[in-house]
Amino acid sequence: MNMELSRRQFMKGVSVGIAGTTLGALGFGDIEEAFASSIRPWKLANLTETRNTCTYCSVACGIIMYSKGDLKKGEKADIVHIEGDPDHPTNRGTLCPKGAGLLDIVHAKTRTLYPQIRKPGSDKFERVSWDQALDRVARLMKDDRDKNFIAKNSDGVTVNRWLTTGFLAASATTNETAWATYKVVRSAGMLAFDNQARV
Amino acid sequence: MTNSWTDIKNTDLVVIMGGNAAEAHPCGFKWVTEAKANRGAKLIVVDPRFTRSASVADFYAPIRQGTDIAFLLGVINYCIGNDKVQWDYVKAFTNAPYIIKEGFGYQDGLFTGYDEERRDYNRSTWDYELGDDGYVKSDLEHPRSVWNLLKKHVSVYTPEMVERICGTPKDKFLKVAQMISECSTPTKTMTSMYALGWTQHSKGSQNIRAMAMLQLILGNIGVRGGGMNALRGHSNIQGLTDLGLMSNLIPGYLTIPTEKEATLDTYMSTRGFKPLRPNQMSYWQNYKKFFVSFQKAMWGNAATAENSFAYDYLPKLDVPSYDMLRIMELMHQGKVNGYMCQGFNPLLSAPNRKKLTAAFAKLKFLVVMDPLQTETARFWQNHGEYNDVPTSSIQTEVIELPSTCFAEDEGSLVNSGRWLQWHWAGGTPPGEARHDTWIMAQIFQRLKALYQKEGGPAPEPIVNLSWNYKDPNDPTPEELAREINGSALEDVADPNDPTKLVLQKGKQLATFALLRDDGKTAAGCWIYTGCFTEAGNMMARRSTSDPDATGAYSNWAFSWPANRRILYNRASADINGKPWDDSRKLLWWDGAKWTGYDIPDIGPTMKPTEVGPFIMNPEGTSRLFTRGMMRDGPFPAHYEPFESPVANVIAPKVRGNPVARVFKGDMEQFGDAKEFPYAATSYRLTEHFHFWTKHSQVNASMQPEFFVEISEQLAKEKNIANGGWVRVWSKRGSVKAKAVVTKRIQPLTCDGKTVHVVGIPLHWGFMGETKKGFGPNSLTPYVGDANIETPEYKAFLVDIEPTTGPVA
Amino acid sequence: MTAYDVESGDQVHPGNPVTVDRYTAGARINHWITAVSLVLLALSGLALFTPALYFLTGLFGGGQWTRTIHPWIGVVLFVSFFGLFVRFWRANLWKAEDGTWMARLRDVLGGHEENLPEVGKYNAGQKVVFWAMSLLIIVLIVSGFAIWDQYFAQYTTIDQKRWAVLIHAVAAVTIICVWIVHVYAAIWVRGTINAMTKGRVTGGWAWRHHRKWLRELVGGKKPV
Amino acid sequence: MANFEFVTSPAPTKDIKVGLGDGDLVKRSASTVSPPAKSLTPVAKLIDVSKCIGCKACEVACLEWNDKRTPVGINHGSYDNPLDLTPDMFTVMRFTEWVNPQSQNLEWLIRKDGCMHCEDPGCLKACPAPGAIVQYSNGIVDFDHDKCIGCGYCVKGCPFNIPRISQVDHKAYKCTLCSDRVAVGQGPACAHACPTHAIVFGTKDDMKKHADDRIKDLKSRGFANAGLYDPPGVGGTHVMYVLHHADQPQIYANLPKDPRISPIVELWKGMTKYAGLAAMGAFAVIGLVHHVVTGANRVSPEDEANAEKLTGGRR
Repeated sequence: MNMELSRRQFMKGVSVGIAGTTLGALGFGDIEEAFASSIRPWKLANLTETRNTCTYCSVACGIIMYSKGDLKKGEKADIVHIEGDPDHPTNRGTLCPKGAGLLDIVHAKTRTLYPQIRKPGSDKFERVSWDQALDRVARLMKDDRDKNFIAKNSDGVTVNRWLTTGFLAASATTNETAWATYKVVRSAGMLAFDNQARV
Repeated sequence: MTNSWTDIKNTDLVVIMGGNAAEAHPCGFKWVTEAKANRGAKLIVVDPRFTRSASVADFYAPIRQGTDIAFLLGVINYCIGNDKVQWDYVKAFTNAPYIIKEGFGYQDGLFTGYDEERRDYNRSTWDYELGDDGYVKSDLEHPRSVWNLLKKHVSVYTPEMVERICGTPKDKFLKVAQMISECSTPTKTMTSMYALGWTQHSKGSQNIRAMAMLQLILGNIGVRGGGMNALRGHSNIQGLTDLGLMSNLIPGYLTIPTEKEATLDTYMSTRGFKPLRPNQMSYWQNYKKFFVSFQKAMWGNAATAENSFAYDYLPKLDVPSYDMLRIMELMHQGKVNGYMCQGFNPLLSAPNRKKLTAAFAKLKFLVVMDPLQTETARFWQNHGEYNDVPTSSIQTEVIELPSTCFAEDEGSLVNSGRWLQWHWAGGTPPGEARHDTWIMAQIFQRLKALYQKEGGPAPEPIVNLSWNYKDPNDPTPEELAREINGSALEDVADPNDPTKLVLQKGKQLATFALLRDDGKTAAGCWIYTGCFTEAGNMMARRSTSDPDATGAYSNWAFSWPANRRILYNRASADINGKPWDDSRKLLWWDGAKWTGYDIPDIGPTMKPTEVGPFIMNPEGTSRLFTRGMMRDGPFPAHYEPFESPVANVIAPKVRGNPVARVFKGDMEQFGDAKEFPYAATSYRLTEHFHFWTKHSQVNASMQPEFFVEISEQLAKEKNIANGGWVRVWSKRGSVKAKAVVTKRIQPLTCDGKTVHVVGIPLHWGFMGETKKGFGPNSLTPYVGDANIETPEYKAFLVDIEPTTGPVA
Repeated sequence: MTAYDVESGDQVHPGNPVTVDRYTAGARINHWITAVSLVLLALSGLALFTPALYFLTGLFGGGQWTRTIHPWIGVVLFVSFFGLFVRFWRANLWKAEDGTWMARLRDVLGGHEENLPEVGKYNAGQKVVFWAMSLLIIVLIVSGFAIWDQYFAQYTTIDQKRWAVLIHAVAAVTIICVWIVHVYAAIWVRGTINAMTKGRVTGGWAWRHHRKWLRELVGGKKPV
Repeated sequence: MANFEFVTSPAPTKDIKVGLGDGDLVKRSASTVSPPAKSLTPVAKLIDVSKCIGCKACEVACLEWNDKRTPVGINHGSYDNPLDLTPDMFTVMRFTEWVNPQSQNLEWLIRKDGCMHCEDPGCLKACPAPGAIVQYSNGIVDFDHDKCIGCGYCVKGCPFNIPRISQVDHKAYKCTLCSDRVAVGQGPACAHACPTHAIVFGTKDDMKKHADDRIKDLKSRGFANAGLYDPPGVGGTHVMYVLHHADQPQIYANLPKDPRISPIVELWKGMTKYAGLAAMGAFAVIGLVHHVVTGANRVSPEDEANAEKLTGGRR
């Protein structure tokens, strides 16, 4: 919006470029002195800006994530604020209630944190290491594929299909993830392959 | 979307039907408000409910869910009857004048060739009459011309008939039809914004076709401010579809072979797409180039001319597709052992939850990769009324793998307008969460190792899978993106002049025009070629320049195909290449070549009078009559939902879509109007996104608790108190919810019968920050669209009564 | 034989000079609790009443504390004053001579008590103060609760609160004026303060200001 | 840098000064300020109810920006969640299903409720704590929580029922118009987020111009009574509404037709204060004067003698 332009002008006013700058570099120290006591100190001072795309719908609004710490510098980065990217042609800095609340999905209490396995009949998950989990997955896949793989159909045509294990792909992962997934799933001969396009 | 979000600002009339853009896509809906404020555009909303979109509409008309085809064919009938047709467009750019084979017909709700046993058609008569030259015969006046057949087909959908079927008052329907028909002039365009409100029906594809046909008749396809704009739901569902993550797809809308196609040649024989009109481009003639390049991207050196480029490595289908509904059905029959869910929560997404739970319980193993603790991964956990399962008797082994979320990973997403936009990681993943690319690589590496060590059936496709990444355990997004775009495996020469080198070995491809069918090129997804070239990552471009403010933003990110922003854009100019509307130019023929604001979709030097705009069709024109492309008819026809409060007025004998796939046992699971008198529909709310935001505290506080919406009249009838508890049940299940009694839902009168609508939003489950609740999929029927198997979520039957709160 | 305006503990001690017990220890403690609360309430109240006196919040540890404490002191005052009321109300009932006394206010202010009727334990002025206090304290406690938002916000509408805050202010001003009269009178009429400090007055004081009361005591009348 | 042109939004306001200092105060509760040397351009937030889709993005953006959260409640039979303003919720959507008596059409009126930032702020007038409520020369009315004493007088002063007192720290809270964002040349978080630009922010003049365009558009669509809500009773506001039915604001969830500071509050904060001080002063002075004139009222030896005589009688 118009105010965002003036925000940009303001940033230029303190003679720093826009992309990837931290507001700390913008000399907020001086400006804070110009603040009356009723005004909150600038929340975004000394944070790293990273551009991303809202994870929800396919309007694909541009967002700016503000983090303490900079991943590119190999630091631990903790995202503390997310708002619309005013430079984005589609959303012009705006966000819907879901996008405006992205911070709470990033830091949701119910994020998955560790690989877990629920044994048959058990009433709980048990934490395991990545190696245990992945070895187990590979083993289960191999055993099932070896047992049920169909190389040729009744007419002797090579069909190389594996129907007893299915894969449901995501709807918000990147194209790159999707491509990697496609390669793995198809090369294994899976046909029970679908995504969320329908629901 | 044929157009883009930012293009909507160029429209004169927005029709939101089969969707609720303001609610589900608020920031895209911005462009509707821009068009209204700047162009004086009007907004029409047609919906069973007075939605948030309707709250800012110029005109709202109610409609009974599942009757959109009758409404739209009614509008087409109105346009034809009142000669509100953009004739120059229709004659030049549609198949209206083409002659259809003798013997094609439509009667009692069925087209010729119906086989009740197979619930399928023999579609041989649904085609053009070809001349001896192999080209389609064309004569608009011919009694069997597409136009005349269409005229006859829609004639039954009079305003009175529309009112009987849809419950839309005649005057309201006529007002809508009149407003729409105004857009038949070349200088007025209408845009259609739709979403799952049209797709989630047993005839979803035909809903969309009906509007597409209307848009063609009005000359609104390929022009600025026009188009058929599907508002995709999830942030990258467009990309997942483009990349073919579906049972029967290969990236770029190529298809997986069936077992009838034993060899590459037989496979290619049905994919030649010889032009049906003189000089047509018929772009699919390049199919083999795309296919071979894909095979090379998959299997590199293992894909050789000798082994038909590893054709056998691809699995072959014995059925049309193993879509989600079919696989869940097989699971339910105990024929599936393993299932892997990547960022998908089918327990709440797929229809008939009771059936799903039973199906999952029959699995040996279930692997869930998700950043959030999903219900699916916990289907075995007892959560009282909300998930009442016998935990100890469920023998499924469940493995939950924590993945990162958007904020923590890098890569590209495809928006609804086909823009591939790159994003960067800004946060450290929590706990031990890892990127999905890493997880998939790890699974693959381990599987490959096992096959190398132990051997097993057909190990080649796995062990030979091309996996040339710097760190095979963790491919980077950039490496994968380059692979999708494709590169030259050897020097590529100009086909017309073998001495001329057009691309050096190892270089990234700049365009899919460079693809070869001899194995010299590799490309994961041909339609994305150009997204990561020698010039760099085009998806990361951030120029906001937009000459003459057309809304194209051609240097922002990358738009497939070939950075084209508006599909069929050649149709924005008349047969001579002169723009229909000078105030809204897009492309024009300058005497020697095509020029303008967008990348032309036909060859830049192809003469306007010779080559049709719809290059993916062999006839070069768009299709009012879709030949045998769709299983349920070359024209849309009105069919009631499988669960409908009233019988099909037009064809009383036909229940639902005659060719929609219904599994054994599911037919008995359909309820009828006597038992379940109320017409239910499911939908999203703006405060939430599917089953994700219930994990977000702030969103949970905005819309905390599961509810259903009913009219004041129904509430009175059933003495249901606003804010009180109700029980809603169908033949397949029962849920408890708060009641929201509202004026925004009104009873409809269909064929003299009062129809009450029950609205059921879909955002609640038993995990997350919101109050525990149910999803509509506890109630919805197990039937999908006849062509693409999208479940019928938007129209089903329920009963309702007041009750007391659940005991959690 | 009993008299309504002789209170328990009132007693004459002949001698030179004569002394008369006017207030028991209990009555005095009760009075001073009330007095102190009233003063604190006035100070804290005035601090919130006008910016000019906001500095007074300093006495209570700042604005937040002033806002917190004021209503509680109000409760203390109310309870404590209730005690006084129970002790004093009978002796403060209106009598014929009070009218005459009032009518001759000029002589009262002039100090010409020889022109005044003999009065009992309390003269009309004191009675007016007593009843005014009683009434105003009720008004203050009621309006006070209406604006004690920390606990009672939900029981009144904003418009009721607006009236309450206005009434509270007016009543407070009035009661402070009454208090000024009360205090001045005690200072002006020498020998009075002893009554509330030592509990005793001299016979002369009683003879001069409350002769009827003195006679009754001497006459050996007992309280009702 | 973006080169967008929003016809729907006013031209970029270049003259929004960076920084909001004590030097920019025009009003200060329970105290006086010397008028600023150079006044800032008055700013305003314009809420176009006819463009609002009630998506609550503004509510979420407000919570997120201000680092507040509000508890997960229950459904009350409407979309109004959270139900009301709280010390943490500075703004809420109020939904009204209104059937237009003329057209018989249903209209879903959705109003974003929150502080109106009155030119003549009743809260500030009522506030007893010096500097707890301030008004900047750009029109923003802000609470200074270090100075707030939680007396709730602002609640009584406000004609729009906006301020809320926290039961946690006993301080008053309300929309700050994102003074912290405005101070660095940004718009409020709600305007920044609003998907349809139903909420726009800029100089008050630009906002009024923008409103005129919107009203023209609405009139052209048949809303004959479309108009701007900038109530003169409170000297105008720095949060304004465009209403399709400006002739009856009360249909928008009881938006007051002619809001003004309650006369009771005016009386309390005006007359009463001065009269009261005068009265108390007067009484004290009269006492003093009386004492000087008449002197102390002393007991004479005769009185003592009479007393002894009276009691002596019983010896």
